[in-house]
Amino acid sequence: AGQEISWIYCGDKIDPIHEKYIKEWEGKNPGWKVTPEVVGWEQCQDKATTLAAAGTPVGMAYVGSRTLKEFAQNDLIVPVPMTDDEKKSYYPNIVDTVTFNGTQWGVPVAFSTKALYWNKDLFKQAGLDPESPPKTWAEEIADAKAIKEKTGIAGYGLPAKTFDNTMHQFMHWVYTNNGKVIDGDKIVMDSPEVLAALQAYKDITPYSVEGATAYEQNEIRAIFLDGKVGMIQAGSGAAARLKDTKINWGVAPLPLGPSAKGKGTLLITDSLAVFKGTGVEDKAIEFAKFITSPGPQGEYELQGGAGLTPLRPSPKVDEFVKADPSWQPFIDGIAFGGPEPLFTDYKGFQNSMIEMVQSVVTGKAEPADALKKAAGEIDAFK
Amino acid sequence: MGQLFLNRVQKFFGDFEVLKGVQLEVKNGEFVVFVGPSGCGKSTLLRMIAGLDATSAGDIVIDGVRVNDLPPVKRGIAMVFQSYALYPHMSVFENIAFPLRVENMEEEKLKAKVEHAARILHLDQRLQQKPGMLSGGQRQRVAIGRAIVREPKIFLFDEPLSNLDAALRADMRIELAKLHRQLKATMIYVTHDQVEAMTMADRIVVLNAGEIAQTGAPLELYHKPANIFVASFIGNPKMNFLPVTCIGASTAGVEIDYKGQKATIPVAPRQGGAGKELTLGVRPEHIQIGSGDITLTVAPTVIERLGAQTVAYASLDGEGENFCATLPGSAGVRPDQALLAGINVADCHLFDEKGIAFERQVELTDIDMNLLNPTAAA
Amino acid sequence: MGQLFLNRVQKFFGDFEVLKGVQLEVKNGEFVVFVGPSGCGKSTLLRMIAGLDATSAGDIVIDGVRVNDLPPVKRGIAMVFQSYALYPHMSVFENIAFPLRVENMEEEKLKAKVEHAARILHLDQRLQQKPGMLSGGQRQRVAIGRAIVREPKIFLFDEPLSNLDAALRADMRIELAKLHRQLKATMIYVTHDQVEAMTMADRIVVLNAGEIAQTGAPLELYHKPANIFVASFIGNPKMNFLPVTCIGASTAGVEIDYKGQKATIPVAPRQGGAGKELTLGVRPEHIQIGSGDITLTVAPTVIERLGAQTVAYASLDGEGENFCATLPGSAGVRPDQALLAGINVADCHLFDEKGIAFERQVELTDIDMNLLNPTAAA
Amino acid sequence: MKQPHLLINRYKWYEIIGIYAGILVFLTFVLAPFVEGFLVSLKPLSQLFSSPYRFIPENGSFEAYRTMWVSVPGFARYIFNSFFISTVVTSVVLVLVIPAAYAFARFEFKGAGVLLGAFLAVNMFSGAVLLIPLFRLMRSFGLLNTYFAIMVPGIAFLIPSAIWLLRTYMMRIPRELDEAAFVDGASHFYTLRRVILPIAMPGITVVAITTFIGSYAQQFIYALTFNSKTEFAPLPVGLFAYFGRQEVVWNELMAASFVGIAPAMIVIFFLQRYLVSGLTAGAVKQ
Amino acid sequence: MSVQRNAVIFAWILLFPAVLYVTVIVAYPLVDTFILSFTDASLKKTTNWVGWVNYGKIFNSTFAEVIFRTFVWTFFSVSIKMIIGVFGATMLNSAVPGRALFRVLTMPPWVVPMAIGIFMWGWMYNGQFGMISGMLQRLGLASGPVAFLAEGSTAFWATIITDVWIGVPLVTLYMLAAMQAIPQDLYEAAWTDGAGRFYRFRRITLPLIVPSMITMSMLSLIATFNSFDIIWILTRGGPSGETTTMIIDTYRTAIGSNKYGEGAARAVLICIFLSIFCLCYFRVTSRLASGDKR
Ligand SMILES: Nc1ncnc2c1ncn2[C@@H]1O[C@H](COP(=O)(O)OP(=O)(O)OP(=O)(O)O)[C@@H](O)[C@H]1O
Ligand SMILES: Nc1ncnc2c1ncn2[C@@H]1O[C@H](COP(=O)(O)OP(=O)(O)OP(=O)(O)O)[C@@H](O)[C@H]1O
Ligand SMILES: [Mg+2]
Ligand SMILES: [Mg+2]
Repeated sequence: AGQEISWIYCGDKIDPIHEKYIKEWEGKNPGWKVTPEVVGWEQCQDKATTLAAAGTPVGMAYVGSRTLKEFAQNDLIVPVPMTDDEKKSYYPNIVDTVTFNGTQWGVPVAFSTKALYWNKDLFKQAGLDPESPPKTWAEEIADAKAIKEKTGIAGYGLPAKTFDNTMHQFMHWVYTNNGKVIDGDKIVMDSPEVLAALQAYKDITPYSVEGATAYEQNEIRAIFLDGKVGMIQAGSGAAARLKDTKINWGVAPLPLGPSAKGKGTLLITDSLAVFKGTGVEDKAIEFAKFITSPGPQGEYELQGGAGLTPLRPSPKVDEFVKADPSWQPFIDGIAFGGPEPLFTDYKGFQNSMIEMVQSVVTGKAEPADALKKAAGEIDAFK
Repeated sequence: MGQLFLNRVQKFFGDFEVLKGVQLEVKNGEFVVFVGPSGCGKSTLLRMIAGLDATSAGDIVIDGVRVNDLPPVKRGIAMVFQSYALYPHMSVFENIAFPLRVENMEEEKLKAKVEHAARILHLDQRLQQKPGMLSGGQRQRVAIGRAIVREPKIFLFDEPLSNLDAALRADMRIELAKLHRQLKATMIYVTHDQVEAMTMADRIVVLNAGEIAQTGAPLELYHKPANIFVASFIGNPKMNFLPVTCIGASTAGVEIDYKGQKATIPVAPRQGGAGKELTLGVRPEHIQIGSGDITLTVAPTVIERLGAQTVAYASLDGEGENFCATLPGSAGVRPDQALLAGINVADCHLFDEKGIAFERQVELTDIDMNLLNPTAAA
Repeated sequence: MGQLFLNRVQKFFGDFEVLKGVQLEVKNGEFVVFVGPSGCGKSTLLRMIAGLDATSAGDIVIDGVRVNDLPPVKRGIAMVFQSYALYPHMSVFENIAFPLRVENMEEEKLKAKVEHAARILHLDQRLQQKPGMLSGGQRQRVAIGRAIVREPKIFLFDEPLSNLDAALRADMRIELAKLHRQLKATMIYVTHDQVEAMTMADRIVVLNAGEIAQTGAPLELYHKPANIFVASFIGNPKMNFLPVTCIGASTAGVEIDYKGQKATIPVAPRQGGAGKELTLGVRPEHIQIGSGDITLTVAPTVIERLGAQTVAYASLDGEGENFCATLPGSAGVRPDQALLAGINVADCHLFDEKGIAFERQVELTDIDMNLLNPTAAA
Repeated sequence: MKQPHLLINRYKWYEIIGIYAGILVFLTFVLAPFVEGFLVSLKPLSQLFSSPYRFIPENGSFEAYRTMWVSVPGFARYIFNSFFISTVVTSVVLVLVIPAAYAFARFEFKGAGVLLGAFLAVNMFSGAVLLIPLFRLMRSFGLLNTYFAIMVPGIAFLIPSAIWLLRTYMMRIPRELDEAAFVDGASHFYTLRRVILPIAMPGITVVAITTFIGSYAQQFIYALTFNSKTEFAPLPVGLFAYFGRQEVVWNELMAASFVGIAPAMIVIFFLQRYLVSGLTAGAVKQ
Repeated sequence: MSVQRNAVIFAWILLFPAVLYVTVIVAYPLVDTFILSFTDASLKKTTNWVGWVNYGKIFNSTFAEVIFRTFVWTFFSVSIKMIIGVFGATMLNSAVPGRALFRVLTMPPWVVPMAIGIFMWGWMYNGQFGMISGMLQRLGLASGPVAFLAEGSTAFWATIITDVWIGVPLVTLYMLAAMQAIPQDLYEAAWTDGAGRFYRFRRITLPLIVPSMITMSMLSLIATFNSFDIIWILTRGGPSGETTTMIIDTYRTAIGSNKYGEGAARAVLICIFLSIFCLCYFRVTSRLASGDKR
């Protein structure tokens, strides 16, 4: 009897590489069929959740790893434990993004990190050395100031719209200053490291794109592509786009804060979650592991342009980086990077963080107060 | 069958009592005309009979069945609305055909019927037009057409000819009379046209402020109005009224005094009336120039020459009331030229202080006016 | 000032020519009544004068200014619509006050005016009601009220009294006449009521199928209709027509032969008419029983007793035409009892084969009917 | 142009200018975002965002109008689905709503007000909250992943406002017309069909357009959640196919939007003729 | 009375299909939502009855602010929609050549899937690349980019304008239909009495479309109160929560955080608010509609 694994697949269409490997897997598992349903990015996760909540879960869904904790706690998904070998095959810290209660709840399928892009032309116009990007926050702020004052063009692109990404961007700063939001079950956000990050936000705002709260990262990136901002932090996708422009650009690891221990970044992964109660859980796990195994995954993530960072080190990756050194900073950050903090009510947590950032950026609150307030709020979302 | 009985029918709009207990029996096949001042409740009564307005109290009985709760169609009536109520989206043909379509009449028969009605109503040229393209009179005729193609037990007409010219109106009158004879249907007809009322009615019902003032055959109302209201309402121009004093009564009638002139009015006498203030009524058409049992010298202020008749208006000194006389078309009267108006007692009406008429000793041999002795009225 | 001149005014609705070149001059302060069969174009003409319908051809001139392209308000007219056109959302008061509100009249003066108009129209009790709660006649009075509170140069009334009872209608007639005198405004008035037309008009315009059939003072139309159409349209019941043969003409008039009876009709003679088929017209009210210059033996089939008058209808043998006589209310006629109807030649009208009248030798001393010698007409 | 019969409809030159100016202002507001959208559809993706703002795009082309069909091959199907779904939904809604609106407009009965309010209450809950219970309902009816999954809830949520709109419109039709029909022996139903329906045409047209658009373009969330099959997906869902992995293909998305709304615009164009004035001309003396 | 009873029965027959349909499809979800509002339903498989707790939770410090903002937002949006809609309908109601085309050209904002329309506004509001900011700079009215969504105050109005834009076609269309139903002879009568176009509009058109305006504004009020996509796509309720309305709040709770119980409580609350509001509105306006007191 044929069985079916339904898969909510985010995006506009199924990646040809996935299509190829689905066929391959189906070939190896006669009687089994994988039926991906393509759902737009905005809605795919909600749809998976709704279906699960309504009692007809899909076999497998592409979700942000941050939601795994919530799914797990509510008994919607099954654990997908990794063997030590498997764990080891990934870059450091990646497995953490899917780990909760000591086991893994999803299979990472996509990974992204950020680096600093800078516009060499603007640096030159501002009298800065176009070949030396800022290494620390202090330099970054100073460079931004110089650009703003000398050229009248914004020095830094700070996205602070009410969007997920606003928190992500801030988390990059937290992780480049060795900060932490939650440690185990304890909120540790109200720390000097995080405060410094927030203070830096406040300091760089005057030299940032006017109206930070109106932009999210893609919009900021568009401004950068248009040459109207000196520096942004963005994923690998920006590089591919920059190649189509006339802009002289460089990409470097994210600048570090005073308490940094090394290059850091926020590690965001998306995972394949396997839902409980479908009767095909085991097969789904099997398929999930297959489709994210080094072969298919490597082929998938290194197509370029998609803005993905490789999940696993491999000779192929090294080759790739050699061919295009702009990949290096994205991989460098992984070492001291941190995961998205896992909260039961992740959205609640995120809203508080955004609120905090916005209140500082718009000057409505002092960093210390904002931080204290947010730290208090997010306790409820653990 | 189309026998109708209204039993103490009342109608309130909010607190406003429009009909105050109307009691009326209409025989099958009778032609009853409702007349009354504007706003007295004629349309309302018609609408209640039709079943469009709910009855606040009382019963409406058709052919022995209390129909208060029946919808219009079950009452077997057809109605011409005062406001026409044409279907604006349908051609004249379809408007007239509507009731037949409802009955699912076969196309050919329907067409014949509609075309017949249209011919009667002089609408044959307009059958394909929409109501919006018609003149007022044409619309009204369409509304009539819609009622007459059906053959109901009871027709209700609400001022159906008011927008037609005299010639057409005379035509229509004849057509409706013909229809009445043919179908032997009961017809209830509201009109403001006295000629229509007098010529068409078997019986006229005079309504006044929601009450029946009098019911009777046309000539009965004309010759023997029951009260001042009916006396003044029936007849055009309206009856002249003179204040008189009662000085006595005898079998010959009631003796009165008008400004020193004494006369005996041949009405059924009542006892103990002496000294009372009464009202003498005389119709303009009964005024003759020169002599009479009672005479008045009046100087007409306005002379209306209608061709066939001349109407002279004067105001009686002292009283604001107009005094009016209908004279032959060729009458030699001139404005402000005083003349002697003579009144014969046989033509007079007499009303008591409450406006109730003394019964005239007019020799109406019978209530059936067809047998009326033509010499009875002056 | 309110002088109006219509110069070959035409109106087409699509291909249908409703008005076929109407030529008319109305003097300032004149009271002109339009009559004509239903659908002949009266309302259309009024709407064109008002400036509501476009003129297809010709000029409308008010006080010497061609107003074809001016909006109504610049023409200084007020109009009562045949369809009332009341504002359903406004109380009676506001409906009547509307034109004054437009003028921004101050509240107190406005109130006084509206209340005055309402009193005249017997609407004082209804001022706070909405049109939907009014009877047909009440609505019509509101429409009149709206026109009369303004004081325009020209009033246009489209059958303003058609839904009123005789008494109220007489009242209103007097009020409108009063208004006419007071304001000295020009009034153009459409009616189907012959009495209204005859009494109110300085001049009557008879329209027939979009053309003016005749214009003239009321009595002129009555006594000297220009053609068969006017002769039959004016006067109620309508004129009787008899087919006669011309046998000659002299200064005394035209000699005719009706079924062997020869008579000389006192009309302006025309040459060479001998042997032609003419039409003799005589009004029902000019028929007398017993004798006459020409006599007919007829047996009335229908007798209508209107009280003041009796109308007898007979059909002349051979001809389908009805023959009608208006007799006194007390006339001793009975259905199917043959009688001798006499016609005096002095009362007769004569029409040629095209329907054009021979001018009657009636001594209308002047076109001004006020000076009319009362003995002129039979 | 032929001069209108009615002089009241003739305008002075300054009135004409005023009216056209008014229309211009109004349409500017209404269409401005589409200008922006249209410009986007003409630009190559790489230079979608460039400042300073230029009204006329540099080397714009209609390329996106071609590639949109290629990058989302099912797009024609989505349009068809939307069209089909909307047509069915509109028909059903009209069939249900016309009698109901008539009942509310013409009959006085106990509970009319409450019922009318209850219909409104349906619209007071946002779709998002009702999603899960509705989903369960659809599942128990076995309607998931069919055209019905999209139509059935769509109809339910379009009914209330349709009833309200039509009821208000019908209340303006002179009551005498119904009465005349009843007197002529027509049943209520016959009256509704032959008298009220034609006269209420402008109101019905508005409701039809509203419903059609509502289900053609606006009802997205049910279509998304209750249906997983691409072959049944309507236009709004289909348009999301242009949202790529990282980047939205804006130019094609816009081109597709323009192409997608064209059929609905054509429908409106034909329906708007029924918004004719003077439908009650000559009906009653006012 | 039985004429009445017959009519009532018939009325119910007419209503039955619609009522049945809506009941079958919507009643269950509505009741379910209502029940849910007293539970702690979430992604968890088990739900517990918690009584009024969910309602208690709503009334926190920001709640009053959100409610107030929602009402203000709705008020402005509906009023502007009505004003522009009536204005547009008036223009499109004039007998000028090309009006059929103009009527159709009014419709696109409504025909285009809502999200797309909102994206287009998003671009217009964009400070760097947007049309409005660009035009302002061109015309020298602004010295630099104006990011409309950056400030609470401008974002508030920006979302309102977008909502207005999406709602205007329907209002216009409906008002147009209402205007077309006014008998021509009323205008003619007013015209002969000297009333100019504007006066006729004010004294005849306007009062006669009031019933339609009441209906439309109420439907619009409900839709606007629940208007979600616009704010969500443009600002997500930000910045700093300054465009957060009740429905955004509800969505965040119910869908964002998967707290179905709490979300349901908020939804029920919205319904209660709206019901009360509609009732009052209807009371007030129907009195207003029945009198033309100038
Ligand atoms: N919009 C129109 N389209 C076509 N024909 C029309 C239109 N309006 C009026 N007519 C026709 O023009 C003729 C004259 O109409 P009008 O209303 O002027 O008549 P009328 O003399 O006022 O009649 P009535 O006494 O019945 O009111 C009628 O035959 C009518 O059918
Ligand atoms: N819906 C209503 N609400 C309140 N009063 C009303 C309503 N309908 C009619 N009336 C009043 O009832 C009275 C009788 O109206 P009805 O229409 O029966 O009069 P009518 O005798 O037909 O008068 P007309 O001869 O003027 O047509 C009028 O005074 C009218 O104002
Ligand atoms: Mg009446
Ligand atoms: Mg007319």
